[in-house]
Amino acid sequence: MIREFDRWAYDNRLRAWRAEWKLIVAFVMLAVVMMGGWREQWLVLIGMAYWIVARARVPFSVYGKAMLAASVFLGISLLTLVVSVSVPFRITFIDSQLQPAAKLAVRSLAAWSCLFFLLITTPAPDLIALLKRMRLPAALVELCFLMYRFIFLLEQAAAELMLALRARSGGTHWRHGGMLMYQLWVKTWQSYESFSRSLAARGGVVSCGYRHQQEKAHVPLADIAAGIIMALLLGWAWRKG
Amino acid sequence: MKTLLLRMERVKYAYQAERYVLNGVDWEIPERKKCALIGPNGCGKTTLFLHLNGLLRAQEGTVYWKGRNMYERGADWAQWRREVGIVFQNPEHQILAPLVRDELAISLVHAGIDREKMREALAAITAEYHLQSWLDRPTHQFSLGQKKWLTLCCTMAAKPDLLVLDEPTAYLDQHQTKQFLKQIDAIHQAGTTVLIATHDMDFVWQWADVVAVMHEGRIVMQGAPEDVFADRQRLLDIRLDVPLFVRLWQAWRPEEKIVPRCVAP
Amino acid sequence: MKTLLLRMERVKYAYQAERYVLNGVDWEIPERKKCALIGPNGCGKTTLFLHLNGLLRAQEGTVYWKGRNMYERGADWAQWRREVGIVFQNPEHQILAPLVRDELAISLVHAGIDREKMREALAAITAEYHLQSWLDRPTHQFSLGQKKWLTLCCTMAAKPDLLVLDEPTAYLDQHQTKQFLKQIDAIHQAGTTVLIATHDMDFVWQWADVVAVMHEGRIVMQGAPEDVFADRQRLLDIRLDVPLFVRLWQAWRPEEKIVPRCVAP
Amino acid sequence: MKRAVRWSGMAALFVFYFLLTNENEAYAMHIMEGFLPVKWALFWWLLFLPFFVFGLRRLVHTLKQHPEHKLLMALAGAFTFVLSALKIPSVTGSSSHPTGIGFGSVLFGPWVMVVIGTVVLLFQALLLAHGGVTTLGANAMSMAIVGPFVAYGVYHLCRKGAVSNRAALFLAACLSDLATYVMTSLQLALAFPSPDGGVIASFLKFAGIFAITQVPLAVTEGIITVIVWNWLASY
Repeated sequence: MIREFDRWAYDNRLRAWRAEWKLIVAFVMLAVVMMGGWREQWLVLIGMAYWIVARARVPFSVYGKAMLAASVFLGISLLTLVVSVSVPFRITFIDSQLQPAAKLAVRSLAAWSCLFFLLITTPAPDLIALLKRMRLPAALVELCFLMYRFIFLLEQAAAELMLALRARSGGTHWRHGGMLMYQLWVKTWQSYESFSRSLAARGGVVSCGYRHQQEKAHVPLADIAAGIIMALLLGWAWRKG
Repeated sequence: MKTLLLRMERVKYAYQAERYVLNGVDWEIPERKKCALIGPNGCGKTTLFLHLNGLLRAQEGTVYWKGRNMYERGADWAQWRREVGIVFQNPEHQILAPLVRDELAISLVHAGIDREKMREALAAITAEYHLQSWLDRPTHQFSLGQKKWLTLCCTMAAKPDLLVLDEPTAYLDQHQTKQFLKQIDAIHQAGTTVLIATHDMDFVWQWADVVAVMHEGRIVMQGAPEDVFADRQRLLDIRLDVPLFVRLWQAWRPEEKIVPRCVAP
Repeated sequence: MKTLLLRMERVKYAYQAERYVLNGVDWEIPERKKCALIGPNGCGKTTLFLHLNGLLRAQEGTVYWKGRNMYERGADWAQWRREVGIVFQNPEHQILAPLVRDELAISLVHAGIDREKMREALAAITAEYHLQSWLDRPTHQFSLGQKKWLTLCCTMAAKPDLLVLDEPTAYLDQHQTKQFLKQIDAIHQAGTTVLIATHDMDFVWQWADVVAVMHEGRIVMQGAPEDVFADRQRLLDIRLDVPLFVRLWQAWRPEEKIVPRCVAP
Repeated sequence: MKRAVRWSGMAALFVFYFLLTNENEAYAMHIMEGFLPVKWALFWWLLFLPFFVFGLRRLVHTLKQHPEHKLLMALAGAFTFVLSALKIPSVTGSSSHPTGIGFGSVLFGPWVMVVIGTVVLLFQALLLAHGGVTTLGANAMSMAIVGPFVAYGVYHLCRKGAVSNRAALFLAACLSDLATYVMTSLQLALAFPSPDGGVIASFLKFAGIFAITQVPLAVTEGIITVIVWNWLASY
């Protein structure tokens, strides 16, 4: 999944927006979800789905799959809320917890969709560059940049190792899990050695985060209109509620 | 009558909806031949390989293994996967175990060897590939050539009927290449069908019995090297080229259509 | 008089005591030539490269860069390292930044470009290597060929006087290889000395002005390709071989000692 | 009737358990975005920040002395991320988080691991939508602070107490995994006290339910860490 999300982050229609805008949208909506009632939460959920699928043009299958995974996970978390375990071992449902659990489900999914909007429309390097503009320590920012790059390096190594293992009908034994970890660690060390060497050959300076935002990072009218409509709807929901 | 080991019919596969990496592959691998697969990078070779033993399942089309439709109910995929051995491009990403001994054991378990017979099987494969001094050495200290050799040994430990190699000689020097190919020839002599994907046309010219040319998710040409390489223009169109020997011959005797196969001195 | 860009005198280097990987290298890289370095794997090529810009310091012997002894006091190693660009074998382990733009920026900072001029320098290198559509692409989604291209661009961004490439064309298909070499030729035309280490003798035959042969930590032969490849037996002894063209010529006209340099059709 | 409800509940629990261990195995201990009420989210954020700031200062200090460690730290972080994000075959499906965190703690010390662990969590939120921004404080508290410190503390205590290296590693990985899970249970219990028994009853409930997955997981984690360590020791 990580590669698919990452690809869409670079290829969606909202890529040209400044990362600040997307971050603000996501965080404002997140704040609305966290502070507001269920009406706002439903609106945000729908609005984010609209923005992700219709405006950013991320296929519904991708969004749906991610949402499903999140829902399953949420379901397990909620299950622990609505059941009660007592001694001697018996499990009972607590009826009074059902309604709070349902509310929690809506809030969580709405908040999750804000986060998903951010991750599917904005590549991580743009967000890290934002951290740099926010004057966080350079060491942290560079660590983030490098880690992002290395995540995909090791992920590919792990995927290829798994593939080769499967070609030999392996990958089912827990010992293979240990071997995979061991190999990844060896790869990590070897990459460290090669990377430090090639970095030294290039002068030994890591200075990521040179970025000038695209000059014509304009916000299309349709998106502004959609934003305003959503804000109006939110205001309406607020007054009603 | 030539026997087919593997046959693909209109095989299609897409990682993302509607973007076909394999776009209707029709392909035949005859038994006990030296087969070569050539094609520009990005033509779908790796994806094709993953269909050779069912690591991927085609979304359309069919794969026949030893005459049997593998997409039918009840086809024995575990058996199929045992009978096809694939050595991928990067040996770094295939060796899993910390010691050579363990690495061979993974393959032997895959081949269906029992615990009791494991010791004998290990001794047999060790003797066959001269690995005695390697058994207790850690794999990560190996050079690239040694790693390639080890991946070959591990794949052969399972005694496959079809051995698939993806660019086996890249990064090897001439001597290592010769050694590697000598072993491949021995494997072929012993009755295994060998398929090699490569960018080295001179090697294809000298080695292969059958060549398949892949382009944009399809097998566009297939046949003996002298037939495939006779049509230079067509190959140039798909960004390939003919072997040096063929080029020299055609420059020397442009009137002759057929280039003789001969091994370089 | 030919000008020497780099000269090594009796350079020795050992990672472990007494086990010399470089065992007295005497080597000259003439200015503005196309140089090739051949030799079996494990002969010490990579270690030699690390001496070309002072990433390693020889334990014995001397390295002269542009006529200046770099092991003297006061030699400017930072400047030296800027003037030699090395592209290592595996592009995966050279790309540090997540975006192409940042990757180029790292190289430009290395070249000593100021923050203010960064934008212009970036635009220049982008235009020169046609990277416009790549700038905001993530490097990890690239194919191997694209990654190799990117590492070349990044190295050239620092405008080195000597460009060193370690097996640049391995895993590339014919078309990619042609593109890559066209660019290398353009770089050479513009005045950069290019050094390529490779196992592909046919390529050396067609491309190089000067060939050096390395064996067991020494440069054992050096000269024009037609001289170096004239002595097949000596090359076979150190587990190398001559190009196919030379083999064919010698088989065709065994009485002629000198093989003509000509470009394959 | 009651019996039927109880059994279907058990069945559902197991179905969810297997779904969990197959698909989302690695995230069993993450608290999802928006799950915690605002005040608790803020509370954990505020509690977490001083640790983070102090860890960051240590990291900047370390990097000034050893700038070459930057690459290694980034690689260690990526290693931890990949281990915890990948499906790695093992008995119950292991999160492998403690393995990475454990190695990191030994290499760089727990304070640096606080920062690296937090960045790993941030990437899990920004690349996979697991965990979240509002719950980052709580998740970081349990995984990037309690986890490394317990691992580090247990390891060094054991080494002082003349316990063998392997046993120390096993205990460190195992206990840091357990500590992470106890912390998460506590966080959930504080945020969602049980209507009849309050925080303590709620904590026991969460801890009890998570124990089904987490106790075997922690043991596996410990064993695998020792095995991997054995191999690495021969490196």
